[in-house]
Amino acid sequence: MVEADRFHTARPKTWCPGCGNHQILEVLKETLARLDYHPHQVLLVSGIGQAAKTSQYIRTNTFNVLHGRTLPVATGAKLVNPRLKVLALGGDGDGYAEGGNHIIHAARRNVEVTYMIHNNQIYGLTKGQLSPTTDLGSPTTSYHTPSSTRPLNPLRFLLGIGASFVARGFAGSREQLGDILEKALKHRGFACIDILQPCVVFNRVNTSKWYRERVYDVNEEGHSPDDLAGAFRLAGEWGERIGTGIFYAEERETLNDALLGRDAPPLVERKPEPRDVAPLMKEYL
Amino acid sequence: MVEADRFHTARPKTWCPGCGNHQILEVLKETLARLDYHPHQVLLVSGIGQAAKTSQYIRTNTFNVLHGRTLPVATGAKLVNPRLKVLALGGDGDGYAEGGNHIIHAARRNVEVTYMIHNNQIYGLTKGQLSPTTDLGSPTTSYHTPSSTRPLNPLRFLLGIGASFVARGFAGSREQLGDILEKALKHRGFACIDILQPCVVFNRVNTSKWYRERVYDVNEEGHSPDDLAGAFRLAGEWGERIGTGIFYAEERETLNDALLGRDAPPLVERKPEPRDVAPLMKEYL
Amino acid sequence: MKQDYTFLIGGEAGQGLQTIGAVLAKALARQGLHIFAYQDYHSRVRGGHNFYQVRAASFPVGSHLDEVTMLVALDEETIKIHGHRVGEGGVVLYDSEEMPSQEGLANSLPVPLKELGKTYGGQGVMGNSAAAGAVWQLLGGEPAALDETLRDTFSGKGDKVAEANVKAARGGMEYAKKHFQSTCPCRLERLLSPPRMLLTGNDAVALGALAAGCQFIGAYPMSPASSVFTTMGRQVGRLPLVFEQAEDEISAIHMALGAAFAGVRSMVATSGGGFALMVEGLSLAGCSETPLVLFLGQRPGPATGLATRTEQGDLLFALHAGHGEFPRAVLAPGNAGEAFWLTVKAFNLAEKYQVPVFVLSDQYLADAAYTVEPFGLDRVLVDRGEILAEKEFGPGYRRHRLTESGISPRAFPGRGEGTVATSGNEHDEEGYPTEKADLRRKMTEKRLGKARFLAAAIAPPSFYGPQNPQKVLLTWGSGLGACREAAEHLNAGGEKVGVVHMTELWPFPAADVELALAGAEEVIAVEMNATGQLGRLLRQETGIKPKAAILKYDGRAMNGAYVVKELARGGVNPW
Amino acid sequence: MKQDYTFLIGGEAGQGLQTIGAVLAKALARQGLHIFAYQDYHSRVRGGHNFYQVRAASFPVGSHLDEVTMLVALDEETIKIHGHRVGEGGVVLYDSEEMPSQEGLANSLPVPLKELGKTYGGQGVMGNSAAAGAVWQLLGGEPAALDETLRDTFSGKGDKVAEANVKAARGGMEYAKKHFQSTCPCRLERLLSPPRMLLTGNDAVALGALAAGCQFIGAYPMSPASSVFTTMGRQVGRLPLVFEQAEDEISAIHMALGAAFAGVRSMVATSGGGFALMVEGLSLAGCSETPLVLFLGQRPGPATGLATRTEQGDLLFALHAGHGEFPRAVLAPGNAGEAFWLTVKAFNLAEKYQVPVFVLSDQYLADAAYTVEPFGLDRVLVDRGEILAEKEFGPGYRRHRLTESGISPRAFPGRGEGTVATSGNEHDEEGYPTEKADLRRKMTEKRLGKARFLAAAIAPPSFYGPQNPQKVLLTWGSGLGACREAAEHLNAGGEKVGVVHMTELWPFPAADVELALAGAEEVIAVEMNATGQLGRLLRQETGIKPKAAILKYDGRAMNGAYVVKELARGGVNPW
Ligand SMILES: Cc1ncc(C[n+]2csc(CCOP(=O)(O)OP(=O)(O)O)c2C)c(N)n1
Ligand SMILES: Cc1ncc(C[n+]2csc(CCOP(=O)(O)OP(=O)(O)O)c2C)c(N)n1
Ligand code: SF4
Ligand code: SF4
Ligand SMILES: [Mg+2]
Ligand SMILES: [Mg+2]
Repeated sequence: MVEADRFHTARPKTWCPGCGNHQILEVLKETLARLDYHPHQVLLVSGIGQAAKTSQYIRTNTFNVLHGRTLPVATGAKLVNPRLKVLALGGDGDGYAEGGNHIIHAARRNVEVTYMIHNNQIYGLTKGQLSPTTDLGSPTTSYHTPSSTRPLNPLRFLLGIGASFVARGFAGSREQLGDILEKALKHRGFACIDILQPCVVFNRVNTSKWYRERVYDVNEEGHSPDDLAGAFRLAGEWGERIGTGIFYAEERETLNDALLGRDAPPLVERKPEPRDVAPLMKEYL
Repeated sequence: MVEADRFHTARPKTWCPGCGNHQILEVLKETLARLDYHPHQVLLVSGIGQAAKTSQYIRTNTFNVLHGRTLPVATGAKLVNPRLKVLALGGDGDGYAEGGNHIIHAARRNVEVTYMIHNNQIYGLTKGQLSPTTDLGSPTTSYHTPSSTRPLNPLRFLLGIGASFVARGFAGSREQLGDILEKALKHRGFACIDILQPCVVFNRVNTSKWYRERVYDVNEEGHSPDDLAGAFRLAGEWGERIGTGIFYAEERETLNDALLGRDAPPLVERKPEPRDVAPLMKEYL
Repeated sequence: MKQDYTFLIGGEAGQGLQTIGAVLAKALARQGLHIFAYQDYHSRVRGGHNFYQVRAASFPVGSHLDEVTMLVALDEETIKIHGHRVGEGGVVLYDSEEMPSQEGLANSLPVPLKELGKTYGGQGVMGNSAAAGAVWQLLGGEPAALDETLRDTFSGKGDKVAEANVKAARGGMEYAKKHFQSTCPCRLERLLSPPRMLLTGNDAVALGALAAGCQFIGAYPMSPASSVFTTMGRQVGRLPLVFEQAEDEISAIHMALGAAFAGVRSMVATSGGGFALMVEGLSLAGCSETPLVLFLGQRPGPATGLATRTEQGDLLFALHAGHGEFPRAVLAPGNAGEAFWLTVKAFNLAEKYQVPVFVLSDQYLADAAYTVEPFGLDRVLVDRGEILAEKEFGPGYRRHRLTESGISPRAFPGRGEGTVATSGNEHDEEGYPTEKADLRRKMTEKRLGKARFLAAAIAPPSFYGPQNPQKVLLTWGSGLGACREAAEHLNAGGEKVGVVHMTELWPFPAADVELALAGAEEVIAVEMNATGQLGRLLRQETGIKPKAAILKYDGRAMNGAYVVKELARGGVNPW
Repeated sequence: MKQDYTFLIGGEAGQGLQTIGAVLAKALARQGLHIFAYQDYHSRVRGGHNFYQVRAASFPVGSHLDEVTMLVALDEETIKIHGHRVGEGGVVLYDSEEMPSQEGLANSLPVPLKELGKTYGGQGVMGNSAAAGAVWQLLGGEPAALDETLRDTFSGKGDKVAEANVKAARGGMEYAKKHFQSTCPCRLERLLSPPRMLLTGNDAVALGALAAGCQFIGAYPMSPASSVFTTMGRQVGRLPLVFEQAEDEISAIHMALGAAFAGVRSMVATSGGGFALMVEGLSLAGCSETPLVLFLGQRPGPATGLATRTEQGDLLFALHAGHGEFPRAVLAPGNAGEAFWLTVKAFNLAEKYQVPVFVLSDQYLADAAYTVEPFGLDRVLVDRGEILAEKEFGPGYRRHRLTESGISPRAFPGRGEGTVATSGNEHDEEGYPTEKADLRRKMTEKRLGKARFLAAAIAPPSFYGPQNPQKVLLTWGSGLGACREAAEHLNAGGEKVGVVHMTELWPFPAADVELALAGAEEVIAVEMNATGQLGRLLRQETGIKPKAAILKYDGRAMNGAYVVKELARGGVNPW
């Protein structure tokens, strides 16, 4: 993985040994390198949480924003500079709790952003609180009793809001995760990957082993990414078997296409001039 | 509709003549009366917008809150006083835009609240701006060009997040709307009704006539509310035919059940005493 | 001849009174008169008593009068509410199809609007143009001048509609000529003035932002801010900018920050409740030193308050919003002209000092239309602050480099071989999170240190009135018009009243304000709020406590007469 | 004998240093000593240098010392960072399995923690208890006393685990007895004190809220506020309350408002960024006159800032947050005892005046543990303000009835035959939206008028020190401990320094503060922020400008020594 070096940073990682984030980080670096991106071409918008620390350990442009606010920032940047490869990244709390509304509308807009949700089904950084994806009956530090509300099904949520690319990866299936990420990065539109990420400290239920015993590749078993109904059905599985792979993918107009026209030159490269306002002033005379 | 009188108020309505909200208001009054609710037993939490004004024209308890914030307020009230029949109500902007995140989590919690979204596919009160449900190609006052982003499909969204009761009504189909509302009010859980509501001023595309020519009753055509896959498929229709009726309904544990136990006495009826804290203080000695 | 006429057109929402008002205002502006026009409306689409008030004068005007010269009543309610305001010799023109005869009313003229509209224009709704025509006739205006304004107004709807409206207006003129017996006190006299734009405060902000080269505006609709983004949005395609309506205000400010970070001038436009939702993002702008212009159009709170009315209740909120400590600037224009120039300045301050800058307006200023000479676009200077050239921007770039001035040259992602990193966590010079105590201290000092330089760029308050005034009316933002009107009135009566108007409120120009207030025997704070916020701020920053305050907080704008009356009563002490 | 010992246990996150620290603190508290203990930690779960510092003294203490009596180093970093802080004759106890021999270090004792843990307790991790045992031995503590504390601490994990830890601790004692040559300067002397709780600031807030009868807490996790809701949440089932973790802070405050409207005492707990998101909801509380207690645990901003550290940077933000104008109260406890009583008071003020009330804390106070005598629960008075009895609550009820005091009796939905209406729009007495100017004015005056009564309920600042002090340290909230320590030190050296501590900041008790500062020659504001916020507020409300400020803004708490040192240097002027 020599090319991945270009994304290397010396910054020491502060994750626990065994944390799934280490694997995801490596896959991210490898995949960007494989697609021959250079650090200056990539913008990584990260939220707040353990997952979000990823942007400190990879050399790219990065705006480490507030908890839950990755997508609007990524959208603003992409709108004015479509030449940037824009990624957004954060945890399950960052995305599905604090940032839930933005996901709905990023999907509606189909903004060309690759969105990675490191889903450890718990709040890692703040020490073990309930997440919207915590399984029923799992212990958390939020309550003195195990979780008693049914979790959100992230894939069904993403399919329901019409995201144009919906996938699930597993930190422990590096090769497959790389494949998925590659396709997501190539997708013209909003590409979401929910990534099962073991948290060795606070999630003693959904461990690496637990995931590994359950995950399988839906595409290998014949699911085609253009089959929305099938995707919705498969997304319902969460027990003996947990599907991974690309659940749904569809090409459609992106936000930049819609607002500025396909192939419009980036706004950052166009210099506005005060005198260009003269015609508008005339309208008020 | 004599019993509906108990919900009568003299407050003059400020909606345009022909506005779908008039019909929805009448159905609401009738249905509450039919189920023999009295004004003091009902709490209506309303947002901001034309739809939200509904709570001014019906006598019940009401908290007219901020734009987009009906569901958390309704959740807080229901948690401490489960004897109240709690409804939340607002427009498509109030719900799917400003309030989007709360819908996701009200569904996850399955809080026993009846949620009516008056969906006129436009921002009425603020004069014609784009809503998340505005059809592609419809004119709005937000942009100088017609809408160019694909709208959110509300029913698929609601199904995707696992709402336990998902229905669509049409303001012009009063009887059916009353039926749906009755079932929603009887539902133990989070019951969402997306209500097609003509706006005669700002939405000249999806008019009363337009809707009337398209709506049909999915249940009459054989759709059963326990068929989630069928619901998801039918929810995809938005053209020649637009399904109305109950798309999905499922009984499961409510938020009050989960946090306080089924049939727990309302917190508002229990009086805490300072001295009850004494045992806890001992733990710190 | 001194001309100072007020036209009030009243009726229900949906009756088209804005059209009559706007046509008259524009036609009068083109006759060389100075205009101040504003609307009073409810938060509803149909019904409710609304009115449009146009003041036209031979001298510059910046606020409204109570006395009405000509009342155009589209419904009876209008006469009930405003009838008493018609001045001596004033005229009442009313829609005779909407109400019983008002014969008892002096100088009143019943006009069958729908009928005239139908007869002359072919449609009942054209009655509005007939009303405008009738007014124009009573004024003795040149018919062709009104025709032209109508044509421009309706040009978007096609020639046929435009011509029909012209005909309806001619019908109105004829009707008035035939039926109106008395003489009208207002005879329009055309003035030889330079061409002037008729511009609302919000139009001026939009023009200012565009002239300054703003390329991104993020917003969620909210009165009275929305017209800023719709006016700007109409230029998408023609000018290099983009507008996106966000799902909520949280998204709006973060989109704007994303765009600013990526390299363009960027802004948001909102009102109180929407701004409340932006407060966390504001703090992110402060921490990450991302330039941002925030247009805050105030309306009465708390909460949803009075959605379509006016107040200046958010000064201290804007000043202190956001957790943690970071510098900002707050500018508050007093009229459309200032709104343009301060918006331009806002962008320059934001980018030069890499801080959030507020343009603080309110519904009165936002929606009121003023006559302004076209802005000298050559005088619009764009200063984007220190930005690395692409070639200089390579590996090793430090976004938050510690410098003498606290300002670290910016660079934009993808615009060079280097990478840019920033964070809402406390960070090191490179922009990555740090926990180091020493670095934290330095970064805090770096950020707050910029306030010194920012302060030097703040203009002193404006002063109006006689030298060594006895009383000073201290006001800010849209309070300007009313205070100037009051002072002129009082000074004409022999008093010595000055106006100190703060257009640039933060960093507070303490020394300049002290100087401006130095000679005054009495300082009276004049504000559209209930707690006297500028008065508080003044004491905090200078130790000077105003003698009294003149306040208004019923959602309706104050004017000169109100200030004069309250001053006579001694004002109040809200502190 | 005067005892004043500081124990510092340092290591990486995940090494269990909290356990050692907490066990020692509790064991020492049970020996009758006064404790002040606090943690310094990073925003990470594993690694990073963290430490736990326990001060145990024979007199009340409210802040930490720089000098360490006994250093327990779980890694070498600890010795590098804190080694120089070990005072004359102090002891260093280090984990010999984690670092090379530190023989050169005076009074140092290598302890093979894992080995001891394994040998005596059966598991390596029990080495932490062995460390506690070694410390206890050096102190000359009664072995059985430590046993008991360990048993209580580990009781939740079963008897077997508890006994194993007791054994490991005994092993540590033995080891220390055998290997430590020098004498240790700290000999524990048991004091005959009343039993005292060891309570963090957040524990005290939770207890206060529960004692006051809070039945709903809405929150989203955020340091340093989270332990308030987890502590309260543990009582669900036992006490009549409910906690729900919201999807975000916007939801949290609105849930709390819904619960309050429905009739229970209700609160939220958050920190800066979370509070920023609650600002719109705060304004809704103000408009709808819904009582609400907001616990705001400050941490360094702006934005995410330093998530696990401390600052007092949000005073002016809390004071002015929310669009529009409405009354509020801001209380800021100085230690755990005050945190309890002010939280109780917050609920009473909130319900009596139907306003939002802040309990303003910060990470230092939130996480620090203090010894406090059990609160006299009989003295906890619950005053819910005017509430209609069910029978009185019938048709015609007006939620916002205009009354002399501005307070309208409340009634709760479903708790009577009437209906309750309220709104975030400006409303009439019944609670329905209105556009009327006159009503708007009256409602504004009603709401703001309550501030007068609220002000009368605000306590004057506390004063500590000699009569007629020459210098006054003016501080607020958690600044208390450091200021008192500094003043005592200086006064012992012959100076006359007083401390004026503001626990109740808003409505600002201006007259009381003026009185408290009256005699002083110099007023010095002491705050954990960079802009001197209390100083500004003081000038705004009284005209008094402090002579200087002592500030700290590196995320690390100040203590007495810092204040003394900065005072000697004359302080700074941030204004
Ligand atoms: C507005 C706001 N609320 C709360 C927090 C505190 N906080 C930081 S990270 C986090 C959740 C972390 O969970 P997740 O997003 O799942 O990330 P993980 O640590 O599990 O990777 C929270 C609640 C914050 N920083 N900002
Ligand atoms: C925080 C906030 N943002 C914006 C507004 C302005 N606003 C009021 S109603 C509304 C949208 C109305 O649309 P919808 O919810 O669809 O209701 P409708 O009027 O169409 O029934 C908006 C944007 C507000 N009141 N508060
Ligand atoms: S706490 Fe969990 S998510 Fe955080 S670094 Fe450790 S293993 Fe990873
Ligand atoms: S504008 Fe539309 S939504 Fe509003 S009242 Fe009129 S018809 Fe109804
Ligand atoms: Mg997580
Ligand atoms: Mg709508």
